Amino acid sequence: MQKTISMPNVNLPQSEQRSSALKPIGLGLLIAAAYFIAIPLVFGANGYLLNVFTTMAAVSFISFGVWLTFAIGRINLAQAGFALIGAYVTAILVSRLGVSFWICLPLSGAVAALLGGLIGWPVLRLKGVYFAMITLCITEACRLTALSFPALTRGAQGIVDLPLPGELSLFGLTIIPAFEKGARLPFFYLAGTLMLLGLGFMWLLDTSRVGAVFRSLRQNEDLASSLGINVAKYRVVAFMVSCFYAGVGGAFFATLQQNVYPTTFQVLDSVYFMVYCFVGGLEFVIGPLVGALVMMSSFELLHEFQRYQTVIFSGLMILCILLMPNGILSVVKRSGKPEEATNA
Amino acid sequence: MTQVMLNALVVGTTYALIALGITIIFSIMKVVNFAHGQLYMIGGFVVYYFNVVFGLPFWFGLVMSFLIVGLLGVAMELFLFRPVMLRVKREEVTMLLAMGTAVFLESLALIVFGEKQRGVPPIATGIVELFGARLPTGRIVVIVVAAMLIAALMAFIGYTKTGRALRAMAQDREATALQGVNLKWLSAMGFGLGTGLAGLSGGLLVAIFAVHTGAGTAISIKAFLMIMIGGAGVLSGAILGGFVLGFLESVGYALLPGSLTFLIIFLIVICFLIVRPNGIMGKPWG
Amino acid sequence: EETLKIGALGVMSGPFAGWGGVMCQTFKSRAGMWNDDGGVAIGDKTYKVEVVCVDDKGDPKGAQTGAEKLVSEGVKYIQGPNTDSTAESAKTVMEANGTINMPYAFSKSLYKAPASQSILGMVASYQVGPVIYKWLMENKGVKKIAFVSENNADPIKQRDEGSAGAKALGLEVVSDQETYESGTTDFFPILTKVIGTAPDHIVLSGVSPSDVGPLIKAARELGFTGTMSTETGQDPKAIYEVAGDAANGFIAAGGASTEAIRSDFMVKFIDRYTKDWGEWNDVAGLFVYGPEIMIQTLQSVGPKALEDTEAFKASLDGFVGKNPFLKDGGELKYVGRTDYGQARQVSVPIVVQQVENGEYKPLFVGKLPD
Amino acid sequence: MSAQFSIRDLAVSYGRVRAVKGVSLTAGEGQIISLIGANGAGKSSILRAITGLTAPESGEIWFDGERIDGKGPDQIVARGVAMVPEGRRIFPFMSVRDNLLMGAYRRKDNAGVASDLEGILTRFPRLRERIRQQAGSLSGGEQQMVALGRALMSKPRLLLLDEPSLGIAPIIVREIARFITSINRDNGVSVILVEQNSRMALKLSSHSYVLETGKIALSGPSHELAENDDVRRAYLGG
Amino acid sequence: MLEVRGLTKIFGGLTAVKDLNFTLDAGEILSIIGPNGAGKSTCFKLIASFLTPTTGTVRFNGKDITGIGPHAVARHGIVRTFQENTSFQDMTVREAVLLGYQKDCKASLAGMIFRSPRARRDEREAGDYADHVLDMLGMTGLANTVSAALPHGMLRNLGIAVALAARPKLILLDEPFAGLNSDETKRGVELIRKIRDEGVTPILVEHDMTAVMSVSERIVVVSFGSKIAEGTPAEIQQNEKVIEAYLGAEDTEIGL
Ligand SMILES: Nc1ncnc2c1ncn2[C@@H]1O[C@H](COP(=O)(O)OP(=O)(O)OP(=O)(O)O)[C@@H](O)[C@H]1O
Ligand SMILES: Nc1ncnc2c1ncn2[C@@H]1O[C@H](COP(=O)(O)OP(=O)(O)OP(=O)(O)O)[C@@H](O)[C@H]1O
Ligand SMILES: [Mg+2]
Ligand SMILES: [Mg+2]
Repeated sequence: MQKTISMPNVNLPQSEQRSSALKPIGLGLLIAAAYFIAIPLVFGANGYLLNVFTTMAAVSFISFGVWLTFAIGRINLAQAGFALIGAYVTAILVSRLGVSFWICLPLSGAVAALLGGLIGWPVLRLKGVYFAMITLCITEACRLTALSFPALTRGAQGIVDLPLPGELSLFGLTIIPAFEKGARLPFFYLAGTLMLLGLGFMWLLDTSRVGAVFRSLRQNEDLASSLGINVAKYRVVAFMVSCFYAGVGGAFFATLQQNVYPTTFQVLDSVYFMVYCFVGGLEFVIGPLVGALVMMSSFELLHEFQRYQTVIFSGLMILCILLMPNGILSVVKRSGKPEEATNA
Repeated sequence: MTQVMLNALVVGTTYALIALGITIIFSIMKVVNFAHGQLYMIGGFVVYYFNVVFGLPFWFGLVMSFLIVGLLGVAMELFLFRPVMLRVKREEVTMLLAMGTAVFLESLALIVFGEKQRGVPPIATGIVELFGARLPTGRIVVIVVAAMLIAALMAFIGYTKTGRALRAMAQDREATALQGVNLKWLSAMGFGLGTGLAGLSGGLLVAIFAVHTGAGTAISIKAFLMIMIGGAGVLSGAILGGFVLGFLESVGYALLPGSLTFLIIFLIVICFLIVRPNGIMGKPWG
Repeated sequence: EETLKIGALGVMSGPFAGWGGVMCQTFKSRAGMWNDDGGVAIGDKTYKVEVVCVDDKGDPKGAQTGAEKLVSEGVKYIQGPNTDSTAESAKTVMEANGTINMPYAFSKSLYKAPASQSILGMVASYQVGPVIYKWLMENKGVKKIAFVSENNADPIKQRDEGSAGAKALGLEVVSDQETYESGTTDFFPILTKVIGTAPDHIVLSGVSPSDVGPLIKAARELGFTGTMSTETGQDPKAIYEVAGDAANGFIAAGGASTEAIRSDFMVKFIDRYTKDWGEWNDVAGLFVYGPEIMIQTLQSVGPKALEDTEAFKASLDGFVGKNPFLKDGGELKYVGRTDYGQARQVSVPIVVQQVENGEYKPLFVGKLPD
Repeated sequence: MSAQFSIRDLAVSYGRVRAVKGVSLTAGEGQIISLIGANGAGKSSILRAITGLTAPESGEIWFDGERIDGKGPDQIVARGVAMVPEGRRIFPFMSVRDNLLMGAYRRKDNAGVASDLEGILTRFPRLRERIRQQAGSLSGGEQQMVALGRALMSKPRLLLLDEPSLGIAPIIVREIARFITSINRDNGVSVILVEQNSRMALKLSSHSYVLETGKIALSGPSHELAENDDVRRAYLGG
Repeated sequence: MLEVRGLTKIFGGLTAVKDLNFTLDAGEILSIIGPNGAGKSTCFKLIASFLTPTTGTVRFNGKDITGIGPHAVARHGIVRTFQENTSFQDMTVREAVLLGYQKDCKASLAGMIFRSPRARRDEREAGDYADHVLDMLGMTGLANTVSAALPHGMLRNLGIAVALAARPKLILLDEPFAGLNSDETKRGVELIRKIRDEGVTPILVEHDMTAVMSVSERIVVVSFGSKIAEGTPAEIQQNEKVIEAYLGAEDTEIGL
């Protein structure tokens, strides 16, 4: 019946993996080059398109975090809440203490990640809809907190007229010049860089052993924990990474808009971050990016239709789910391992 | 304080009614129907159109709100949810579908019904005073009807053959099919029942509140809160969750500064779910 | 023949569609009237007016993108946005591109220097509030006042300003911390507490059109007998439909569409709006001032303003136009020097009116400070 | 012996996995036949195809002179076929009574349903004691009784049993075996029994089929198969 | 090696496990049998710390491991399999087995993500070990099959393979032969001996008496949560209490 077939070379799969890793890296660099050079060349003068791309990049950056929580099998609707936290951290530090934006950006991520860790530890025990709903509550709670504690957040007044990022210099060497009023390109590059770094890290994570552990959590937490995997630790790590993305993204938006209000990020944003992941395809690291690109550009393109814009937009979205229930990328690239007939 | 308790009773009853529909759909399809609030809103407008625009009796409009929104739900199940569920790898996608439907219905409603707030003429006039608390007769009628509807639904689910099959389907679709149940028909019917209830609650409540096209999302979020508190997928849990939220809201507003009430409710719900991850009675259809 | 492209940027979907949607519709209907007359004459040319509406969904990110979109289409003059946060986000674009916009939001930093591109298109709540309170004190003997608002940035801010204004007038503010969540259906719980403080008057601060009717109805059902008011524009029909007779006596600031004071031209506009959108909404009577003064100013400055908004801004201080919407006519100009230090507000008349059987009856008409 | 039930050239696939590759078998009225075979041989797949849970790829299924392949489970059940699926699949959050009544979903004769319910409770006194209890809280053996009782409530003429002894204590396995013989003998119900416990299967059935990788490798009267050396070695442990 | 003392677990009003005591030496093959619902699986869950006992202690190699959590117990060297088929649905057999090795990976989190040399070495070791385990179970040919497409019997094997990949000292097997035919069961019995010979001590819960009697060196019988008998297979088969509660007597009428 079952014969024992010995593998000729046990290292073969690994070496294969490494050479195939070059392809995505090359592809990534190509996309990056195209993005950073072609778009400014073609649309450089058009503030609108640059703004669309900037927003798209930053939004997909935040959505990567949601994607990661999907990877551990959690529907995360707290992302907007943590983005709001990041936005407030930057706004408060920049406007009250005059801290440089370049310090605030990672710091906002860190604060969001820290809070995410504290909240996530107990909350991540929940699964399915319960987790989805509790995270929705978290987003709402963040908005209400921002509104209810004006001493810290200025409440309903919002924090307005935030300064643009100053220059970033190291040892007297200017790495990034100060942003100029009204200039769209710096933000475009910043968002693009964030997006690519975020994507690159996600890709590394997903293809690493940690990624496999995350996937195992989604498929069967009990089995994973029986194997000695500290389930609680890994899911908190995933959630914290997700919150870090949210915090950084929130800080970016606060600076881009130069203001923060309790309504800057709300439940609907959380929902959209999640939608981007779905639309792109949950199986693909690049899914949130594709989703955000398709959704945001189609909304903009449908502007022609004026008051029918939203109806048509949502109608198309439904159609898109009907035709491609596993995401756009599932059609472009047939996923999954080869199904092999078993020879019992 | 009597007034506060009466408020809690009214709010709780209306919430329980709202939560029922979403629970039915969740338990039989595992779909979190984000469009629930929008269907509620459409139910309200159906009653408004029949009652105010066409001048027909309120109660007729109410029946129509159940039928029309129920049929809408049947169509949603047949043409949207079923084809998608057959092909998805990750069942969370249905959530996305429900969200798309919600946005679609809301934007369509805005075009069709306009942006204005709508109300219907009072179904009963007069105010009853009870131990110093005031209870308008219209509210009494509405909560009595709501309570009767809830009881009727519970009886239907608990004691009829179809109700039993619905409960069975919520637990194991394949095993249910093996008992000779036509799943196709039953799940479309179950979905329609859930949405119909959403429409019905919107239609009934328009008699004492009002309705406008943007009301949906907030209703959905509250409905989620209720079923989380009660336990997702359990009918009695939904009712209990509705009453608990109604009570928290009424008492919270009476004792706390308004701006903190919901913040505290959210925090309570979060803490509560951490302690009891499946809500008060979290089992499918217990 | 050339076209003059003008924008409207605001929240046109979701719960607050009542603001931006009506703003866009008003603008389109008014533009339709201009175009039917052959267009507007600026300098030697006449221009057809083309209105581009952009839905920002009430989202600051959307407002910024939307503003950029209008700018990229060559639009120099924009109506909206409708909330503080969206207006602040659009501001970054307006200031950088020298685009003029008329937000319907009250955040003072929009209109105070160094900001210079935004012009408040209506009466701010903190301007009309005290006027109403004063009238109530003098005519209704109101001494104790309470504020209720939705738990959201704009309404809370309006409440705080209203409350401060009331205190300055010497009123006793018995309750100003009660808020309800957006989407509340039953207002009994929140109003039970407010009415428990025994106010003579309740102010619904920054109340969204969808909540006025239910709030009034609930207050009356709970046995409240005092007066009620709001500072934002509301449609009396909708209120009456929901609240019934309980709506009678409700005081609101409004446009100029009440029968007693409106001009024939206003009637024509109402007809036009009704034809275009099926039903008149009284809030449109507020939004109609913005486009009107915008075009009048452009006409007075001449073609150079079409390209360069500096010329437009330079004319704000001296501009005097006429108000076609009131029976008594009157001037339309830019004010705001008292409140913002520069002329960045349209001198919309403060029309304070009262609901009577689904119609507004004006109580008095006030004037904005210069 | 008339062939009440027959399968011709049945093939079942899951995606690219071909689980059943051209199987034919027949069962006469009032007969117990058994299907035995290794894991993944395709036994469950055949039963699923018969009840319409999985659409067959090709082949014919006949019951009572009528072709039933391609029909939905509800119609097949209506024609008198009932199945106890692999792993019992009772409704865990419903009472024992509701579980049993679910079996009678298709029946309109309320009096008959009531008396059949009574009959089943008499046969399984342990269920009577637990009639109001949630079925999910029963022990494995009790759950198996619920599943059997539920299948009987539809008054089937053909009963499909998929590994009823799986995970059941030996003492209960015997009880189930007795039950199968008795309903076959007393009620004349035909049974198709799928079992890993080949000893039991060969003992209870009159005719058996040995399935290997989706094909029938061997078939014949059960007592003959029980003597077959290959069968003894592979399925009877020596 | 393993010492269970006074183990009790109460669910609501139901006592699933009642004052259970037994010990186990390294290298011994022990089986736990008993009627359905006797509390066998619950006992496994208590040992593997999936549940916290109401009272009682579990000691492993002298250390108290009661209620320290499943992953911690696994790190001490106790790994369980599940009564129902349990696997990582979307993973291939090899991926799942590779994951079993996780607890022995020494690279840090960041190291794993950024592929430090240590992480690459882990990966190689995990690969070698996975291949060894698959070979031992005769599953090498299935290495690239997705778990979800495996037949039931292979899923049970996969469960054991994944558990073995975690390199346990003690493996708790919950009904490893359920749904296997006698030929497969025979090979399973061989496998258990082989596992034992590799230095992994197995405990079984099983209803297949032929297999239990042939593989076990000692048997513990539980009924209604308490131990009713303990001894060698021969002793147990003769034990009246066990026959009454569990084994039953041969029924001549049906010949079983
Ligand atoms: N849902 C499915 N998707 C893919 N393959 C499947 C599915 N169900 C069964 N198979 C495959 O079909 C083949 C036959 O499976 P089946 O369950 O019919 O076997 P069986 O004889 O009942 O085995 P067992 O004794 O394990 O119950 C197996 O190889 C299995 O992998
Ligand atoms: N989480 C739980 N909550 C409540 N009761 C439980 C729980 N888990 C198990 N039980 C009950 O505890 C008892 C023992 O269950 P257990 O699964 O340990 O039995 P078992 O001996 O493994 O039976 P089987 O041989 O059928 O697998 C059963 O009555 C079961 O219903
Ligand atoms: Mg099978
Ligand atoms: Mg067990």
